[in-house]
Amino acid sequence: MSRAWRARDGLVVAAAAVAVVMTELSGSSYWIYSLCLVGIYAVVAIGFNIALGLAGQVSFAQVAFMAVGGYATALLTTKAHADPWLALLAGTALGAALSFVLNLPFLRLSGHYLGMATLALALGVQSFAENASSITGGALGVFGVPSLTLGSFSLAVHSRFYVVVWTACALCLTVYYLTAKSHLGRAWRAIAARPDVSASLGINVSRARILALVLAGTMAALSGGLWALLLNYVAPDYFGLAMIGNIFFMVIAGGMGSLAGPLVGAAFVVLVPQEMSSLGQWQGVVLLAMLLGVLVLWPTGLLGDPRAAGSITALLPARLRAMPTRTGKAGS
Amino acid sequence: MTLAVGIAIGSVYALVGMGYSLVYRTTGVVNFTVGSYVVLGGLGTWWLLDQAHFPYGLAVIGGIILAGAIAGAFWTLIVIPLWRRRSPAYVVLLSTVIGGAIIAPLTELLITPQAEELPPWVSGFTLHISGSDISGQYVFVIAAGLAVLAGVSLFLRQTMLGKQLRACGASRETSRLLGIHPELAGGIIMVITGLIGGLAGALITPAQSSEASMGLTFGIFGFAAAALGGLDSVAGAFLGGILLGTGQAFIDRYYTPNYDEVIVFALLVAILVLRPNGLFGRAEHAG
Amino acid sequence: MTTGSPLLTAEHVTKAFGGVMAVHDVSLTIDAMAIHGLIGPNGAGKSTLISLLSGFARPDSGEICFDGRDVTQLGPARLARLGMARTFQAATPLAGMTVLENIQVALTIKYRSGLFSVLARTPAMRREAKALAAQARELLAVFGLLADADRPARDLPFGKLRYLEIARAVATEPKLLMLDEPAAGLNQVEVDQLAALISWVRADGVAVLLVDHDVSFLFSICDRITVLNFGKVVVSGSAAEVRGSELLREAYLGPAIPQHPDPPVAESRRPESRHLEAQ
Amino acid sequence: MNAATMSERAAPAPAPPVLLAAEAVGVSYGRVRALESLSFGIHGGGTVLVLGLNGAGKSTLMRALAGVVPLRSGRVTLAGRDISTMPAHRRVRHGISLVPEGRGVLPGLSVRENLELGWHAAARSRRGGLDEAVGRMLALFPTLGGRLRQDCQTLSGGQMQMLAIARALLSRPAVLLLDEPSLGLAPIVTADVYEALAGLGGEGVATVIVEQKAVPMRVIPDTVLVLGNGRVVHESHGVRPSEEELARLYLHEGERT
Repeated sequence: MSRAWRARDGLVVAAAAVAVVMTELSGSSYWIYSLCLVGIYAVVAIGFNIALGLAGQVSFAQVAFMAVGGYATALLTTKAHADPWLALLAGTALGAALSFVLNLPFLRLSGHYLGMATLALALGVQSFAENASSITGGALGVFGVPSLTLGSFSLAVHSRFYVVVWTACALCLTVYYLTAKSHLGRAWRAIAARPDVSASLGINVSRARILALVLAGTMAALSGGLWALLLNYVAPDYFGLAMIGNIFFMVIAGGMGSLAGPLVGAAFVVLVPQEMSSLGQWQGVVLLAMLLGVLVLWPTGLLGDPRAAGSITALLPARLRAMPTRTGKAGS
Repeated sequence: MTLAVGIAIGSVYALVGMGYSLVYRTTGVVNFTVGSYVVLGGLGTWWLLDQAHFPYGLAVIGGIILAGAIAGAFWTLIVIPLWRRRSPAYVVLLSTVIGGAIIAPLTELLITPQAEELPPWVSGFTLHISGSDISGQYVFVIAAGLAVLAGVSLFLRQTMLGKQLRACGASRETSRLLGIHPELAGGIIMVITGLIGGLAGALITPAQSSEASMGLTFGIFGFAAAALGGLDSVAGAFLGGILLGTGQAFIDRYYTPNYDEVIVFALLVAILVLRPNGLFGRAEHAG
Repeated sequence: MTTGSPLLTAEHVTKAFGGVMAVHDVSLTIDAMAIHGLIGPNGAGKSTLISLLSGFARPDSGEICFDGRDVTQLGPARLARLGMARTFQAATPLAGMTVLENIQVALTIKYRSGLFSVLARTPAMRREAKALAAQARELLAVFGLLADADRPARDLPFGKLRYLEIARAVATEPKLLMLDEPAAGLNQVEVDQLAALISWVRADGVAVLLVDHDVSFLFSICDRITVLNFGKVVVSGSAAEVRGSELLREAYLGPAIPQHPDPPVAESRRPESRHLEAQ
Repeated sequence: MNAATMSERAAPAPAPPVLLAAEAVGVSYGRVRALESLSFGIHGGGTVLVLGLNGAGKSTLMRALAGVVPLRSGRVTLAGRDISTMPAHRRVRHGISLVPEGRGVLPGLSVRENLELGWHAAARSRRGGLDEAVGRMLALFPTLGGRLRQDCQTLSGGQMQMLAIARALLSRPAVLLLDEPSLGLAPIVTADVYEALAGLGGEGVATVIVEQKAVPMRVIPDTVLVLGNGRVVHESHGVRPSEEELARLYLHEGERT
């Protein structure tokens, strides 16, 4: 990404940091809760930005690892009465391990087959959560997930849990920034552009891809765990097709491969529907329609590299499209 | 009894699976909205019959046409622009997944939020197999499934349009040299898929009620049928559907009723990883 | 000029795609520090052979040894680490990355620090990163691309794009460099610069396998040349031997053309074609 | 023959109207300029031979004329009408038919189905009866005779080439474009292919043939273009390219232009 893009990226991150701090100080419980949710959504989006934005891995399965993190945290605390902090860490570790094991067989696939296989995995995990009622509490989900505590200091109060969420988010953003800047990030971007050229330069393509997918899976599990702790509840329909759409939306609309893209995407996906609550049932439809609109009209997203996609003139019928090229401006 | 219900449900999955295979073979697009056409066919017919008081026959035809029209609209408004912008394949796949996800709430808002049933095509026609009565409607579903398979195969083999669609599937660039417009060919096959989905909906709704959210279930199971049978073979996808339906019916009956979906997904992941072209598809390299 | 010891030997290599014999019983030896040319008309099997040698495809039969090891079944990444580098036929700048980053990608295999040292920003990792970044800039300077370091690689003019690709391959410090049609699309000035560049690479101790159509370019620079046609080795030997051989001429121009008797005047119904002949 | 025609005979006969003209045609793939300002014209029943090594821009020229690749600069006119922006699927109706490199036979369809698609691509007015048209092609390419029901993938290279040409001819083209028909064919098969092409001029079908090797053409080409790096490096009219000339151009025994 050119220097101008990185500057704009950095600016948006700084602005986001200021907004986060200001909201905490403002003490408005509505905004603090909303931004807790934005932070949790951003964590899974940052992870997926590594897998899709940097390494070009089209995986529909991030939501499955979110469910793993969420349910592990919920079940360990409610059934095994584990300490919430340990449960959160265990859930995240389980997400990391499963994202390694489950993604290995997918490395040989690409294109439609990778998309279909990861989608089948995601919907399979959701269906398991919905039906294995003896283990996962079935469609009703898991109640009574305790909140985090610091010694005797309960973090149930959202303004305190807020700090945990945004610390985790900052941590993930730092991991993204350090890896993207390093030789690992360059290797990912090279593999996303030309896996054959990367192999001819000695890069172990499979190992680099699985690293990106494990980082994404870990952050997804962390996000699921935090979500369970925030709501003190977790249910299967949180991890369905709608969430898959949200995760893609946050990374694509925010701008693939950009630092601040996922933050902006998360803010959009959480805050916009809340403002549209007046639409009632039409809320879900409008959000999905917006995602379709972004895919067609603005595929590189807010902070993405604009030259990545074909130009919008391509949408015009052939006759009109030919006009500009005749006057010397190169068509798409 | 289980076998008959299994084959009937299998026929619906087979018809949806065939829709996936037809669109994939001709345009290379994996189209997730096919499942929603089944719901549109069923509930569309119900609305025309129950609300608009159309005669039953006309309502069925109306429901089928509605599904075909929505399929055509989706192709023109979403897939063609993505093609023209040369979007990557996963973006097109994502757009069909979201397309499928958007039709469900739209149906709930515009047609009916509840599950609805249709009267059987021939009232009172029941069958008596192994000690239990089952609705004759299942016979129609199976018969229609076979008829559509035969009809589609004939259409692809004998008619000029069918050959052009197969040519488009074989090579988009060469078909352009033969005067075939890929965007138009894709639109035609999408509408045909919509009509087939609509018919499946109008057929199954009398036997078991249809609800807006079932579109995704049909979409996913139809996709499993197509993947099982092999995306590039229409007959394979049909067979995959029948296998899936009977398998699910037996699991439901004898093993555990609520794990059938999970088992289907696990099966699907295994197939895609081990043999991406399905049992009957051509085994070209999937990577 | 060659040290005579073979660096890469391919013996009776055969590869068929769907019944069509793309490469048939080809044997080839490339000596250390030699510049070996591989030429042949369109569809002769050159690209297939280079993908077999560089591990992108496995031969149906036959054996490939590199630097004394049997590498027949090894993939491109393992071969690159053993010292085999290659370029690709069409220019392949890595999209979305700058010129400097394209070179740094080639140095990835030199990094020792893994994920944790990257995250912990250990001193060793920072030292390594700085040293390798300097090495990348040095290489850009040699190839005259330093001024374009921060430009997106995709925006380079065609000639510089070629040099970037070769610089990227050389950055992996290979023992053997395979160039797939490097001269395609270059003008005469650029071809001369390319020749100088290849000689510089060879002087640096790297053997070069040069696959191209520009026959005069190959004859001006190669020590040995192998001519392929219809997937088989037609003639192989020193540049001088191959240049004069009838087999080279036939490979390129097709068999001696059966001379058709000029169509008798009466038969050609188009007056103007008869007229043109008279000119 | 009065004096006027005598003098006329000395002067070149008035050239027949140009059917297909490429005027300063330029094509580029992203940054790479594949073809730079190339011009040529061809009249009804004429023949143009385009030679050049791989990467010289030959295939690009054919794909540009067939409308598969967009023009970066210049114009293409057919019978005086500007068709530069006409998409490929409509050009075949107006009489431009391309036999692509590697033949482009359609896997999964039979020989007869391939032919039917070619016939259906012709403008409705010029199509004529299907069986009669297929009959004519079988006369021109007897090797396809017994194989109509076969899947076209089971044909040999030469037979596939014949099928691709027959399919293109069934579209009743005014201009037939052939992209390296001799690629991968044994010399005798190449000779058969060119034998079949020889009669086309007489039927008023113009042919633009792209080749790398000097090929056994029976008809003398009206124009011969030799391409190098996307530019015309040699042009001759009404004379068959000699081997020496080609050797010089390809093997650059002489200096490079």
